[in-house]
Amino acid sequence: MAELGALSLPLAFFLPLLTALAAFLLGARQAPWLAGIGALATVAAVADAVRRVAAHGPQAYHLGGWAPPLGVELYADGLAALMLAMTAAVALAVTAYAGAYLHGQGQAAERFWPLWLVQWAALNGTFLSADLFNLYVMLELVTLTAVPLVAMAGDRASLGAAMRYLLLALIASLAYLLGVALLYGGTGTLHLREVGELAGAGGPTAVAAALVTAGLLLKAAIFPLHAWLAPAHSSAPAPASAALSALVAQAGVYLVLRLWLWAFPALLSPVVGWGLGGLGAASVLYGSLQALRQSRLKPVIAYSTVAQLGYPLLLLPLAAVPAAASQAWQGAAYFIVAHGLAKAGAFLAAGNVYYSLGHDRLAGLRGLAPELSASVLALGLAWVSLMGLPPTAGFLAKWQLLSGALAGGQWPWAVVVVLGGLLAAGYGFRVLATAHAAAPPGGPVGRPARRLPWRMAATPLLLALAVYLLGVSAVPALRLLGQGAPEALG
Amino acid sequence: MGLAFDLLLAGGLLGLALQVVASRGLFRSVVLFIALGLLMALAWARLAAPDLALAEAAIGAGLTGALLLSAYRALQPAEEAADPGPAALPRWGALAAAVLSGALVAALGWAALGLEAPAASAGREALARLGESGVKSPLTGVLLGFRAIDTLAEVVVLLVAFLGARVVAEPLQRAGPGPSAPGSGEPVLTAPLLRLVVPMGVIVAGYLLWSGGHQPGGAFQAGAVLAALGVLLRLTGRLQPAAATSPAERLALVGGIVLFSAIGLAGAGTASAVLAYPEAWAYPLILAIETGLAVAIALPLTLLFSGSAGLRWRER
Amino acid sequence: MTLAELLSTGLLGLGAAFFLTGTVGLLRFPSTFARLHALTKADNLGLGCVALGLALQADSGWVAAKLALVWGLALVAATASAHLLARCILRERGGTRRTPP
Amino acid sequence: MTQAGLYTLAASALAGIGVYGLLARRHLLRRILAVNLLGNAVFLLLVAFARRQPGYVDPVPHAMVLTGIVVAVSATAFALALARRYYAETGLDHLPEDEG
Repeated sequence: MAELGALSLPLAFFLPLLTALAAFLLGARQAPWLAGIGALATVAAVADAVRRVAAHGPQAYHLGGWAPPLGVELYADGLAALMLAMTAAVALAVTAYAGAYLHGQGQAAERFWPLWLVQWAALNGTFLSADLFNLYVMLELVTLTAVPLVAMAGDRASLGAAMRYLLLALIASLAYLLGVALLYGGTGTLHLREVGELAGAGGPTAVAAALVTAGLLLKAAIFPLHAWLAPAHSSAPAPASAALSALVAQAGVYLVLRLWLWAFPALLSPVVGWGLGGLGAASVLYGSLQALRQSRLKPVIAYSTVAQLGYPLLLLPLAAVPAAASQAWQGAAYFIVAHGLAKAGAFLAAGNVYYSLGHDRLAGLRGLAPELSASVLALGLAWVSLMGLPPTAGFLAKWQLLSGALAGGQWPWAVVVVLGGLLAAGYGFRVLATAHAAAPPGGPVGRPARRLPWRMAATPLLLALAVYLLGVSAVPALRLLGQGAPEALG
Repeated sequence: MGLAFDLLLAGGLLGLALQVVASRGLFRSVVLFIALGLLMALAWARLAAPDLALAEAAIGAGLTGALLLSAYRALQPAEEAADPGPAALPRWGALAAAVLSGALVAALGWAALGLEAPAASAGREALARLGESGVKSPLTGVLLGFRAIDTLAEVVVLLVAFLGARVVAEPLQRAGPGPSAPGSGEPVLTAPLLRLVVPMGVIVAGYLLWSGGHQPGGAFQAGAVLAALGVLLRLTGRLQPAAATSPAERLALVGGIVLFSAIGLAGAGTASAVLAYPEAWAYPLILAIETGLAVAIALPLTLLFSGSAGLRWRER
Repeated sequence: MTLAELLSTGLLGLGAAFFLTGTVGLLRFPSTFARLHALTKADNLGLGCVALGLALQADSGWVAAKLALVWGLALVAATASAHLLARCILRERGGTRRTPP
Repeated sequence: MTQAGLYTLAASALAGIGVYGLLARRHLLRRILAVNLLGNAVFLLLVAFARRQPGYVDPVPHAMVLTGIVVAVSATAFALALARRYYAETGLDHLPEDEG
């Protein structure tokens, strides 16, 4: 009965999976309460896992009782626990929101639930798995659940976006797998940390790392591999958009950090670090500039995702600088959490706008604020965090990144962080100013045509509030992050 | 002599691959790709991987080929197309693509050949501890014992592909291989052939399933054979596309995964961990899981080929 | 070399020759029917020779029986597919006027 | 050159051909074919790695390939379904950015 204690790790994968299977078996009519129960059970398992990591340090679970390299290990350290918790919060919101959003859309609802719940299971698997090949299977599972969600609307734009996304994601998975094949060929193991110990810094390892990283950067939509993201994320139904931006794309960034810090630390020379950081910086600037040029709300938010996915990569050039490492590490990890919550809130609020008006053209949003006060408030609150203003989690994350960059003497990253924040303010205020503008004479163009169910109004607001809570009280989360952090970063 | 054959085979693989990419006609490319799959199976048999050769011939060449051909037909314009088709790549573009892929070949070949085989590996440990897994075939031991989670997740991938295909499904009359040509009766040989092949296929699938415990075979190969039968029955009109998934089909689609998960989770109580089997029961449990998996592999593949939510039987 | 080995080698060589002939026919013959003719006849005979040649080398009767089964199944498959192909071509030529059996 | 080495090189070349097909051809079916070529290259590499040492076949890469084959056929089947629907809605057999 060894290791029964950490049972919540496998349960974080199995519970949403079994809920998905039950939802498929029973059909849509039974699914709402079923999904709700499954979601709560999963949250309970995640809460237990987080509690264990916080109290006892990193938790490992050997599936089948087979220790690596023979078997697959689930491993929760502070970073993984933080990701699981953020995912649980976003997933709970998405589940609650989708129940109302899809109400009355028989077939769409029937198809949404199994896909979404499997996606949650696969995301938890991605954050927990310490096995490179198992990660490949989990990533494919995430991709094959994400693409149908993008295609759900079934129109020209969404089908094209889904097709492009699928082809690129499949190529990305194969590039990753090719790298993994090389790593196994060289080390005889697929276990993440054993690869880190055995792979060394030779040429073949560098080729493998390049392939793996290229695949993951494509999945994370990092510049210049970003073009697929905005059309895909803005075509999906709102709850799916929230999950795609807050969770699916961020899983790619998470894996880039996980692999470079745990599996290829020997390869992380200043040149490589600056290269990856440079790509992140380019994403921040390019995504922000594109967001400024959009004429619809959901594409603005989607391009802001491209921008925000770039920040965590700034950790890589700073990780090897002792004076900067610890702060940059906290900043990058906290950034993923802050962005996930804020972005999910923003997309769900945008979903409310779309639900009420039937469109999301910026020009048509004048005078919207009084009509959809809760949603516009949620959008505004979430945006404060995306800009990086206090007292939000986004501010804290950027502050840590900024201080790390300055302490490490690498001021260009500091410039990028500040500039990215200013640009976010630019594209954010463009939206909010329109919504708060006086309605044009002859009645508000943006008069809501459809009443919003209370659950849809409340969920984005709750997500936005969570970002403030994490901004005001950061100590528990940062202490959690310290569990099992690499020595150089702790 | 042996190496000369391998050289010929490898050359054939690359020649076919080049033709698949460069050939003008799309139909030609598809057919050559199927041929490539068969050569690949031969190469894997040469490399002491008969299980994989079996799976590749059945799934990689056979089922993928059937899916490709039916999609090829669906993508043929009914009459003269208004669509000009994709633009040809400009010469500098083709050159850049060639340089990039050439660089990949060089880097990959150099890295892969430069790797020393490690003295200790997961595979050696798997062989050494095979006895603990409850089966005698190393591959089955890895797939259902040591790395069972991969196998479980992979069957979920197949289910998810089916669910995703439902989201983008076409109307029933266009779905799958499409309607047969008007005014054609059934060929005289079809009925006797099916009477011979279907029972034989079921027997072969059962044999593969059972033999997986100690020699090449197992749930994947058995599932592939059953799926091939499904494709055959769909093409000959015995199985007709249906607009809804029946409760029995739903149960068959998820049953294998539920059984696998249930036995896996029960392992936390009855054995040492999740996805561990109690020692005395390992072999029968693995056989039960494999039976469920064979169905969970065959049915979604058949449905994906059929392009429909469900299937119903029609007597001829 | 025993008689069985000699016979086996001869049969394998003969089978390979049949395959070669069939393939040359496939590549060189002008019409689909002719190609079909070359392929099915020559290859089935070729496979038969190869199967028989290998059966002579087999360790047990089981293996020989399995080889015979392989040949039988390949024959059935070749018959059915050749018929379907020929039928398809006939129909294409004759339009939908009359469907051959 | 050993047998495994030969197939290792063949796998590398096959991967290059697949990537060239992805970059140079734009028809959706051709792109899906190219993805499958790339997949086959990865599988061949793994099978060759499994056979590098004399008298020993590594079952772990074999398990990876078997899993990979099923994942590949799933992804291909879904991709083809999506391509068919895209064609039915738009009449295009390629993505709009590859327009002639």
